[in-house]
Amino acid sequence: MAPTPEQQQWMYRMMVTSRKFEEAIATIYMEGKTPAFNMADGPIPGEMHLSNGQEPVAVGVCAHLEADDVVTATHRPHHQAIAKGVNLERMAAEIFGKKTGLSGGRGGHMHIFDADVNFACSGIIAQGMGPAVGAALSRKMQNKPGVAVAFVGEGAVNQGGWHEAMNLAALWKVPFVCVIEDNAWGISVAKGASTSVANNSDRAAAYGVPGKRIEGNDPYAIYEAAGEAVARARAGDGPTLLEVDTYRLAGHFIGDAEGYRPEGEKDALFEKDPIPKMRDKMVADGVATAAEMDAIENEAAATVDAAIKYARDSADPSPEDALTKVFAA
Amino acid sequence: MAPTPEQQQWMYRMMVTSRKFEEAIATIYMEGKTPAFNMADGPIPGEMHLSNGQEPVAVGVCAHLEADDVVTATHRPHHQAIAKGVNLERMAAEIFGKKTGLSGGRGGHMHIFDADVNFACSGIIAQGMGPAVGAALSRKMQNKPGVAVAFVGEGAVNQGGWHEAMNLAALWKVPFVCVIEDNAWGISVAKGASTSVANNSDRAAAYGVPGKRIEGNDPYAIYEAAGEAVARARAGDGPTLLEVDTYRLAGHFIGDAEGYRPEGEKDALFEKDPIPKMRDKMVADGVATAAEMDAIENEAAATVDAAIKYARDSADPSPEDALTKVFAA
Amino acid sequence: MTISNERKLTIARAMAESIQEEMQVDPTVFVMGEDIAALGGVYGNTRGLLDEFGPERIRDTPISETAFIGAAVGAAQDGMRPVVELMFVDFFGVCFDAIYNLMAKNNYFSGGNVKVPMVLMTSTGGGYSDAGQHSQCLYGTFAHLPGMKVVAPSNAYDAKGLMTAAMRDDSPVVYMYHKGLQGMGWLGTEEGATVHVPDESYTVEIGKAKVVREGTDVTIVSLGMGVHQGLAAAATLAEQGVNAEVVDLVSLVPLDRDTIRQSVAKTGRLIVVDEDYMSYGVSAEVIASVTEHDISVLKAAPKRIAYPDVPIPYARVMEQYCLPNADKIVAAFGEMKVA
Amino acid sequence: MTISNERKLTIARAMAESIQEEMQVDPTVFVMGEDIAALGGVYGNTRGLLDEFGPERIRDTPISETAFIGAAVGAAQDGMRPVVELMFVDFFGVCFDAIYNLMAKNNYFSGGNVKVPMVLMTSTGGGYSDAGQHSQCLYGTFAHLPGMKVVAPSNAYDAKGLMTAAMRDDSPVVYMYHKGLQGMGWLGTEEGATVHVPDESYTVEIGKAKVVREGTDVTIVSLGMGVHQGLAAAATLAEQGVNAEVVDLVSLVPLDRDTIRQSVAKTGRLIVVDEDYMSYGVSAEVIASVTEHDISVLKAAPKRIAYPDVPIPYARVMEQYCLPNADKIVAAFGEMKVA
Ligand SMILES: Cc1ncc(C[n+]2csc(CCOP(=O)(O)OP(=O)(O)O)c2C)c(N)n1
Ligand SMILES: Cc1ncc(C[n+]2csc(CCOP(=O)(O)OP(=O)(O)O)c2C)c(N)n1
Ligand SMILES: [Mg+2]
Ligand SMILES: [Mg+2]
Repeated sequence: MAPTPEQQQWMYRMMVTSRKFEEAIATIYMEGKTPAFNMADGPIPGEMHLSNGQEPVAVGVCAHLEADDVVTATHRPHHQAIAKGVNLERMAAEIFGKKTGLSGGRGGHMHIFDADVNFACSGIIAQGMGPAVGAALSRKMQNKPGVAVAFVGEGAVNQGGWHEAMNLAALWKVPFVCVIEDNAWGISVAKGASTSVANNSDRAAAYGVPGKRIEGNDPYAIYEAAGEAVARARAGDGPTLLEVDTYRLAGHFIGDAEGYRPEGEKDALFEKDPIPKMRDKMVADGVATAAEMDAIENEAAATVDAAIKYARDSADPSPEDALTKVFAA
Repeated sequence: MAPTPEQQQWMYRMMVTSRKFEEAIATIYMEGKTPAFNMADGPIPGEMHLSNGQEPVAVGVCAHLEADDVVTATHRPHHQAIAKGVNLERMAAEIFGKKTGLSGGRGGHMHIFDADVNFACSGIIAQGMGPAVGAALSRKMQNKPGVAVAFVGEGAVNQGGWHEAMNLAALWKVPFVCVIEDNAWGISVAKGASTSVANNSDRAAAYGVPGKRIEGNDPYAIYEAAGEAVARARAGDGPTLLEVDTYRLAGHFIGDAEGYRPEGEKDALFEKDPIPKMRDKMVADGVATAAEMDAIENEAAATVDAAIKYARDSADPSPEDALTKVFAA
Repeated sequence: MTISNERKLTIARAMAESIQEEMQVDPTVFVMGEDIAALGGVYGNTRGLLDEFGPERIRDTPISETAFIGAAVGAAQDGMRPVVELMFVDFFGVCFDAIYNLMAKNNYFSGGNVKVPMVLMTSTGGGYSDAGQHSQCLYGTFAHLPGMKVVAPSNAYDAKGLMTAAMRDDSPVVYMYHKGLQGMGWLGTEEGATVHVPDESYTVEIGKAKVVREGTDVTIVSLGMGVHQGLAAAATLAEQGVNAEVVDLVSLVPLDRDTIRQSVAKTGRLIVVDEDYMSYGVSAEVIASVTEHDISVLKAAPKRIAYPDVPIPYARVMEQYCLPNADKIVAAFGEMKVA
Repeated sequence: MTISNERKLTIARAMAESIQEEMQVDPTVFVMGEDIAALGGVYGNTRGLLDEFGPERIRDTPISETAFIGAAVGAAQDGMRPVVELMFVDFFGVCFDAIYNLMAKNNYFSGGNVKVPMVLMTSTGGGYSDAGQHSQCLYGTFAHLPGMKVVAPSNAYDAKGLMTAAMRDDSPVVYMYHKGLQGMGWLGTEEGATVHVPDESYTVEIGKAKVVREGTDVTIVSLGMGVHQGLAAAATLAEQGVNAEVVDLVSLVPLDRDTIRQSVAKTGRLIVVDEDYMSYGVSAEVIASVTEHDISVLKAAPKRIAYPDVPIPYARVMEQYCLPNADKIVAAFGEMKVA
């Protein structure tokens, strides 16, 4: 099952939006942090985990999802959020810690919540799993449509909560898909130094569910595998485990010196950058002309600019707002 | 690899000792609890989890272990403790909450610790796993002999800590064996209602280690499989996962009405009681005469009687002892 | 006033009845946990529900607390109102992230756009030799961390009303019930916990303490089991001509500091009784809440009777030595010097 | 007395040096945790150790805190002395059982026959907009539960000596270091934390508070980052003619109540500063420890400045509003009425 031309254009648009958004964030993140880099300074303080390089996973999966479907994301959530349709202006404002942010500045970059598109995050490794399985259970119990997808990193698969949630999802046959973004690193620890099997998709056998590994950080292959998994979930046939071979082009967070990477690894990754690859393929396949692709890129850039401007122009929260929204109103 | 006659006699002796010990405990447990059953009353208060029926697992595994090897046990530890060589008098005294108990009455039946034979317990499901893997790591790092065995129930396999520890053990290739006692129930929840695969041994694939299921609660088959696993560990070839089909003849704890059991299940279990079966086989195989088997039984009974007498005759701790041994002396 | 034909229930029955009534009217309520279906809960609080509501809504789980509490969070965020059981509070260590980092914080992290209406019920307390991993209270541990309401009933009336209030609350509520008050046949029970419970559904306000005995000479503040010990001590003190006021906190979060302060302003003396560990817990918070507010009302230094800072021992003599009891409260009053 | 050619170290360097020196003399010491090898620890406290000791003894782990902390318990019981890192204290919820039910209790459960000599080091604190799952202190959470010693250095001298003492202790020690004191290049740091550290190995006693500034008018009690805020406040108060005494708790378990009580007996006034959540935490325990002992010494109701009971917000203006600081301490003193 291949994506239609419209879907390919959407996928490309989302990948470019995500990339440009993160490029903007990365630039602004350094404002106020020079000459002395202090994470606490500047318009965007705190840790910043970029997903550039991993965009194919988000778009390949989310191409199959509606607003009504549920996604739980990780500490590295921008690409997933954008592909899921999270409000970009309000997400940007949240990252800037503004009053107009999705959470009024309470959550920040690791806690992006957009109830309109059923998107949530957690900064604790693997802790999107349980909530996604629970949302899937909720749909099943209420006989409502919708699937839930939990994105996790390959490092998260060694966390106990991951295992528990996989078993629960399989046992209860809920409409759930677990998507592992295998970017080969958990901060500085290589997959081989953390994981006792080569492919986490093999771990699907421990739950009696289908498991598949997708190589090559390829949006088309991801699209296809995710399509099957989502369809299976929608049909009531239970969960699927997908592991996607991908990579992060940046450090674990901005400021990471990446001394743990083998020599040359990063250059090789940039050679394989999935965005120009997809552009070239779409043009070659006649899915869009170069001019159309340029237009998509320009529109994405404009969208990002508008979101950043919205965020910049928005007001700070009042300090005392910190004390509100602890409990439900 | 079959057990030698001496090993068979030892195995039978340990099974009988464990059974008779628990029969004594079960009887004494009810003292002071009639007519109104109150768990807090009598010479043995608190929860009491019996292992009768599961003795083959303990002896089949521990037949391969020395005092120097490490065992972590569960909330249902008596058979494992006895087979591992825990001091029976001091264990009985601990269960009676006496000053002479292994821990001076601080631990009780769910916290049996005997440093002389490297035996430890935890009442938290699956929490023997990490410490056993750590002990195995310690031996590997220090280049000292010894394997570590963690016993868990089949219900424990769905706990996150189990998964994490299996991965760790496999990754670091430590001398470790995980033995799952599959007694089909986790309190009132049947295995099929908790576990998304039929055989937990299949979960070994998730860690790239050998996994084997042993059917029939058969001490000989357990002996053989455990022998291979322990030898593998001693040879430095890493961990093994074993799941043993067994059953508990009693309730989850004394006082459990067992309303969840299907009609007739228990009677069928008693028909299959492994102790008379082993006796018959040993006699039939000419490993021991009926008289020799009687002698083993009588000796086991005497050992148990002595242990219970020791416990009964021992003094209570001083109340203020509660405040000591919080930190190392 | 005791009317002899009034229906008395145990806390276990009162909890089950509350859940039953709410499930009858609210299809989004369901129960999840270990051994809560066929077994009816180890402490009886879901007994009978499986028959009426079936295994989908009365849902036994694997021993996977992180996953099923996390799943409750996800279900709550998706429109359900799960009641989820952590069998013993002592097990919180295997799943506390799902509790304190997700359940408790997602309302805040989302700026209030995502609500997490769920109840986490869990058994507390010792006194029956279940040793150090099955006898703790951990009230202070839960109450210390923001974003979850925390309640602990001392009797069946409050138990039913608090459970109903908790299920209707749009915020997550931790509901801590003491094993020694449940009225289980196989476990000793404090008789005072089994009281009249109305048939119909009602709520008890979360965040409001109750003066369960009025007095003028000393304020005894406690919760759960300690309330009964406080009342017993008050009865003994009354024989000595001392008129003790007993405050049942009912709720730890929100903590009703006003009621405590008013009582101490009246009596001038404060004794806090807590079965949780002494240091960094409930007893200190109650004392600090009074003393930071006004020390001029105090006629004596406040006292606390709490579990010493040791793991809970198994042997009866040691455990009983450590537990709070009425005698210790009476003795503490005796030691209170006039300032 | 500052000698200009004395060597000053950051806390990060001091911790690493302590571990290095101990590993050189004790082959049973090893380090385990996430990103502690090639990366040298996110907060620098194991930097350089991999090169000297190799990947067996400086051991990166999977993201499996329950397993590797549990493994540390097993290794400690087997004769090793593991130093294990929980990268952020906020992650305790995924692994607290291994910490508080195994590490902390096995000495007791075994009647002292099994020792668990290990150090759990973990980073605490916020102030740099890392939001609600990466900025907590949770001092009270750890200190509330029995069986583990809990220390928190405020400067590099204590950091080295406490780490050495912790590694040599036969009991488990939780070592809580504040990110804002570590001296990391990429994170702001409190200058006062970087002090002279002797080359040679030495210990700082666990369980002993330090009077870091003597005074007569008010006692400011704190730990970690708050000590520096207390000192800054004391400097401001001195300009106003107020002479504040500052007590650095250094250790939460054991808690040195004598030093606190003696100080308050002298000054008559108490302000507790704590970056952990306000309720049911350190601030209440310090106040209760004083007031239950003797209220007659108090000239005013004690005050606490602690993190309000809300999850930690991301936005700078909100987070800074919530954090303790010197101005709040000075203001609190101003509000202290004479009793
Ligand atoms: C329970 C827990 N442990 C540790 C961390 C710290 N941490 C944040 S990201 C990360 C690495 C995650 O690796 P992976 O799952 O592969 O995701 P990636 O960062 O590669 O996207 C770690 C260890 C955490 N947030 N939560
Ligand atoms: C983390 C945790 N959750 C729940 C419990 C309560 N509990 C005690 S035994 C038990 C069932 C264990 O089943 P299994 O692992 O199969 O062991 P068995 O009792 O059958 O020997 C449960 C749920 C516990 N002790 N620890
Ligand atoms: Mg990764
Ligand atoms: Mg079982």
